[in-house]
Amino acid sequence: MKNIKDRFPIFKSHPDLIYLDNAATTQRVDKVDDLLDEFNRKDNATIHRGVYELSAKATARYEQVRSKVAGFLGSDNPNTIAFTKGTTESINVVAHSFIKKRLRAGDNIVVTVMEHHANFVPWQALCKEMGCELRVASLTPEGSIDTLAFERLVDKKTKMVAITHISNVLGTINPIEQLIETAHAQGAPVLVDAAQGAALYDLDVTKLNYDFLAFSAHKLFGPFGVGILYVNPEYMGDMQPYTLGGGIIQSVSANEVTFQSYPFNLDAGTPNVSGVLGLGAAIDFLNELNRAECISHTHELANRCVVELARVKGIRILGGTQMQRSGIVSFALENIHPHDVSSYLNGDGIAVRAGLHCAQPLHYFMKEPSTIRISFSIYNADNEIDILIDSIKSLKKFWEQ
Amino acid sequence: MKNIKDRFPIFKSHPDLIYLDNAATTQRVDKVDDLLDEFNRKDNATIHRGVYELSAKATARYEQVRSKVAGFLGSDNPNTIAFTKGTTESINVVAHSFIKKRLRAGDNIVVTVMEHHANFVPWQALCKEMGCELRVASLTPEGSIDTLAFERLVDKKTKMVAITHISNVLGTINPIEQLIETAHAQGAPVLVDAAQGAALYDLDVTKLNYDFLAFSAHKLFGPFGVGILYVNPEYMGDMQPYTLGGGIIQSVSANEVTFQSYPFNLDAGTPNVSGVLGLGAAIDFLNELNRAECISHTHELANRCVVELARVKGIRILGGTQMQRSGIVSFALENIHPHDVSSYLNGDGIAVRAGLHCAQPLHYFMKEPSTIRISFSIYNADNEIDILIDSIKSLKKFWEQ
Amino acid sequence: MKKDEFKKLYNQEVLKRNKKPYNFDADEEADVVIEAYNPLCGDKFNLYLNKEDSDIKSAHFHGFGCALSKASTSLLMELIEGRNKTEKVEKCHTYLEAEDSGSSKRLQNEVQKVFAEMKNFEGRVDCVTLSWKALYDKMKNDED
Amino acid sequence: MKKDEFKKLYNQEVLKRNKKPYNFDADEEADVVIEAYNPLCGDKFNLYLNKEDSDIKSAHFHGFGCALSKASTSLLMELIEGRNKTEKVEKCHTYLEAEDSGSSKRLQNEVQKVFAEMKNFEGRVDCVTLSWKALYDKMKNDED
Ligand SMILES: Cc1ncc(COP(=O)(O)O)c(C=O)c1O
Ligand SMILES: Cc1ncc(COP(=O)(O)O)c(C=O)c1O
Repeated sequence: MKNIKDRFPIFKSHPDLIYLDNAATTQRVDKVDDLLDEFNRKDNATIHRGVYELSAKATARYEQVRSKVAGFLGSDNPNTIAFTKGTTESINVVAHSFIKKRLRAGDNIVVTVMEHHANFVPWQALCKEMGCELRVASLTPEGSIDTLAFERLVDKKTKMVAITHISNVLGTINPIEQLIETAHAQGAPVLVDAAQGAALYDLDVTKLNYDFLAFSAHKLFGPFGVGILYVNPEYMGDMQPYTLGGGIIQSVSANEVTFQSYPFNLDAGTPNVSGVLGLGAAIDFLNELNRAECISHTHELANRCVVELARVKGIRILGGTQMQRSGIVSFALENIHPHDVSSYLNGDGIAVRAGLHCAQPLHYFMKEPSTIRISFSIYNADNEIDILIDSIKSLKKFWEQ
Repeated sequence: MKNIKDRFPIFKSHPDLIYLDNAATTQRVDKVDDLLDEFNRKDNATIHRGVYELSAKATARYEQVRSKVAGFLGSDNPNTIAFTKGTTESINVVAHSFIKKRLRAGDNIVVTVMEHHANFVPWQALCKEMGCELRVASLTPEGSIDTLAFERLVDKKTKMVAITHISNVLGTINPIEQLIETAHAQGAPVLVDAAQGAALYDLDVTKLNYDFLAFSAHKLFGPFGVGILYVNPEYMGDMQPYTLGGGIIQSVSANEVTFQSYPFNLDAGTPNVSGVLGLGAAIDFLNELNRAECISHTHELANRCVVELARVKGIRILGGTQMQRSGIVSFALENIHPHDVSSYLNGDGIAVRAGLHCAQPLHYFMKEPSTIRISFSIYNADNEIDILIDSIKSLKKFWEQ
Repeated sequence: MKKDEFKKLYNQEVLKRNKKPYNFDADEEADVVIEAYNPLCGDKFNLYLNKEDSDIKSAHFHGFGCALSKASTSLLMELIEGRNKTEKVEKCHTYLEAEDSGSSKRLQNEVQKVFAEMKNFEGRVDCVTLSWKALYDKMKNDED
Repeated sequence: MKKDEFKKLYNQEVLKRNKKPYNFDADEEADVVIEAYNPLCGDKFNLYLNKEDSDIKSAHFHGFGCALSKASTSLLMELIEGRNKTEKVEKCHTYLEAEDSGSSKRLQNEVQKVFAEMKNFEGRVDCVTLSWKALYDKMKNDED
């Protein structure tokens, strides 16, 4: 992984930056920066029905990204892919434009207590509105989904199972294949929140068999403001529009409106053309990588980090050592608040996140009012852990003086 | 306006490009390109609760843009401004998160027949859902709003008036001050779709007194994927969230959720940080301009274009000469379909739009199945009209051969 | 697309068919009426087919569209008149495939080749395939 | 913020008050309980005020928060105990204004100056102003 860091321009202007906030957003790879800048300066145009060259080219490239994303997920049907603003919007679309009209009072939706608010609040609000039950699957003390308890939650009244692939706080990698099977056995469609996993893990739909999948470009070395929704062809016909406006209309008169079909009924308004092309470049970069190597690199960093942190007195690490852990480690430090920790680490050039990480239910469950989160990516290195640990130790000394 | 063109990098790589599709999207100004590229390469971070420097700086800059946009609209309260994906999303937010819960069966919403689908379909769908009436204000044959007819449409049951500032097809500049007064006299709040006007026209809220206003960054020399919603402080407390997820939550447990207040309840998910900063740079550019000069430049171009087109046999121009016209001119050519026209113009390096321009109701009203739209911006020049007219004439010759 | 390319393509077949489209009238008595509509540009044709057993006895069309969509619909009418259903589906399929794959190898007919090349019209493929797709979709649906 | 700046600021007043906050206990019998809560970081304090006429007889607080929010809340408690309402509002206002305007001129008190400087903590202003804002908002609302 040695030369990877050179591909990320941010480290040229900040050579001492130790960026450990990759679960919030990753840094952008040169390929994406180059494409965005070139598009902005040389190719800028909006898409659809521009019959001049700039617009026709932009349209073709935009649609190529749809195919590219489909291919990235192992689908040969580009029309399974809709472009959204991000994971959050993708999940809202499924809640609002797919499942809502199938819900009857007494039905239920199953999520887990480790969900990010993006995969929790939309379902909670929907259940409240429709008189349904939100069932929240619990975790083992280790921080893994309690699969037996999960099985008991899913029943014939379950109209949707929405689970995260990787917890953005614990780093737990969930056995989604197995959870999907459980859900399907009861006839429930499954949405996978792949925000944390899409960059490095294989999410091939032909292997995993999910029905909906969501992720964001900005967490896979791509730009802000673009996300993906994958919809199983079986359900494509049921997808209604979300936001209404131009670009999704089939026909509209004073009294009537008809819409285009999925995925084109989700493209209301001028799309984020540059963002989508930037996502395309990010996926090209991912396809260049040896992803297995990247995964073991980040896992090794996280595992070593856990070991080193555990040696520091007064540190509580969230989740155990038995669970499958991605490149994420969250912890709390006795007597020193996470924000004080992160401010201090910042003084050593270390960027981490402190707080609730948009996962309040999990923090209540873990009885931690707030945590510090370290999240590794492909450009992080072993010596950064040393600097991190030293900084924490020196903070403790300063605090206890 | 002579040196303005140099500020737009696209014309360096396409020196012969005659870009007359500015109503769809404007080209990006150097300042915006520079900022985006610099942010991507040097400053990239997400916002909120990142207590490290990169994130704190991004957060501060992001919030500064809120103030800047408020100032741009003449408001001294930055919290009147929410960031959205674009005009379309802004309007949907008002329909879904503000007005919906105030509607009772029998109420009505007033729009005009010249609205873009973005300011038509959301209201139509809402009226249908809530058992309300969508009242569509008609136009004079000239293409202006029939203000007397408009006055008769608005009554005590009118819960919202949604009007465009400038028609994206006709170029009509509506007397919004007067229309707003009419609406307010009946107690109806007014949303102004400022997509076409925000770049050059003065939309000071203290003068115009609108309640909601929406526009998109990409139509004012800024980036894709970012829009603005302005909400009158009187209504801010009534704004509910739209998309649900992280960043807008006050508190959430298994059973309960409370949200932050407007505008922070609209920032669900990771915001388009670079896009918002890009919008800030675009507004800086607009503030540098002599906007009165820009307006007269584009008006002169449009007026001359109308005169020259009118001389070509078989051309029908939409809208008359009496109406207030911005830099937009739409027309149809006897016997030659708009798409054939625009393909031919493309051969001469001229980029125009052909079709329905997301304004089907207007096209039905005007009995034109499809039109060609020319839209001028600050970087267009007089000689481009000559080339355009020549190209149309030569097409006619070719067609009639 | 450069202007001479434009002229070349329009010259050969398009303008001719645009001016004198084949069977361009509304056959209100037709057995089957298929709407081919593009909401983005407003092009809309009705295809009127009269059947005899599974053969197409007559194929007419009427409506509004650009030269490309009109000419290509005209060509479609010429081609399917007298054909039976399977042949029709096959024709459309071959043609749409050629559009998609960028290959016009499987297209024998010279005229069809011209149309297959139309995909080089930047952003105009939709115009060219409008009626072919509508017919193909209808036929496929009826089969299922 | 560099590490020595961090140390300097924390050293002077913050760490002291963080370790020994003023009146840090839950006064369940209080006349008024005000919640100061930041949903993004999870910091939450309850402010317990006991009144006598319009004066604050006692001011206690309890809860969870970072050193900055805890120390700044502690300072707030010291400052408002014994004050009357108008004085309190004025104090908060002056302080919040200083935060906003970047000027600490109007702040007389040395201790307050330190806190006003805290806005230089990148991204930590919210921590420092948490309880002050909550109190100010409550007082303003009661006035209206
Ligand atoms: C008048 C008008 N309203 C709304 C819109 C929609 O804006 P956007 O596509 O940026 O959401 C447009 C432009 O497309 C417009 O011209
Ligand atoms: C697990 C998970 N789900 C959803 C999201 C939301 O993604 P976004 O903010 O890009 O919409 C995130 C990241 O913020 C996440 O980590």
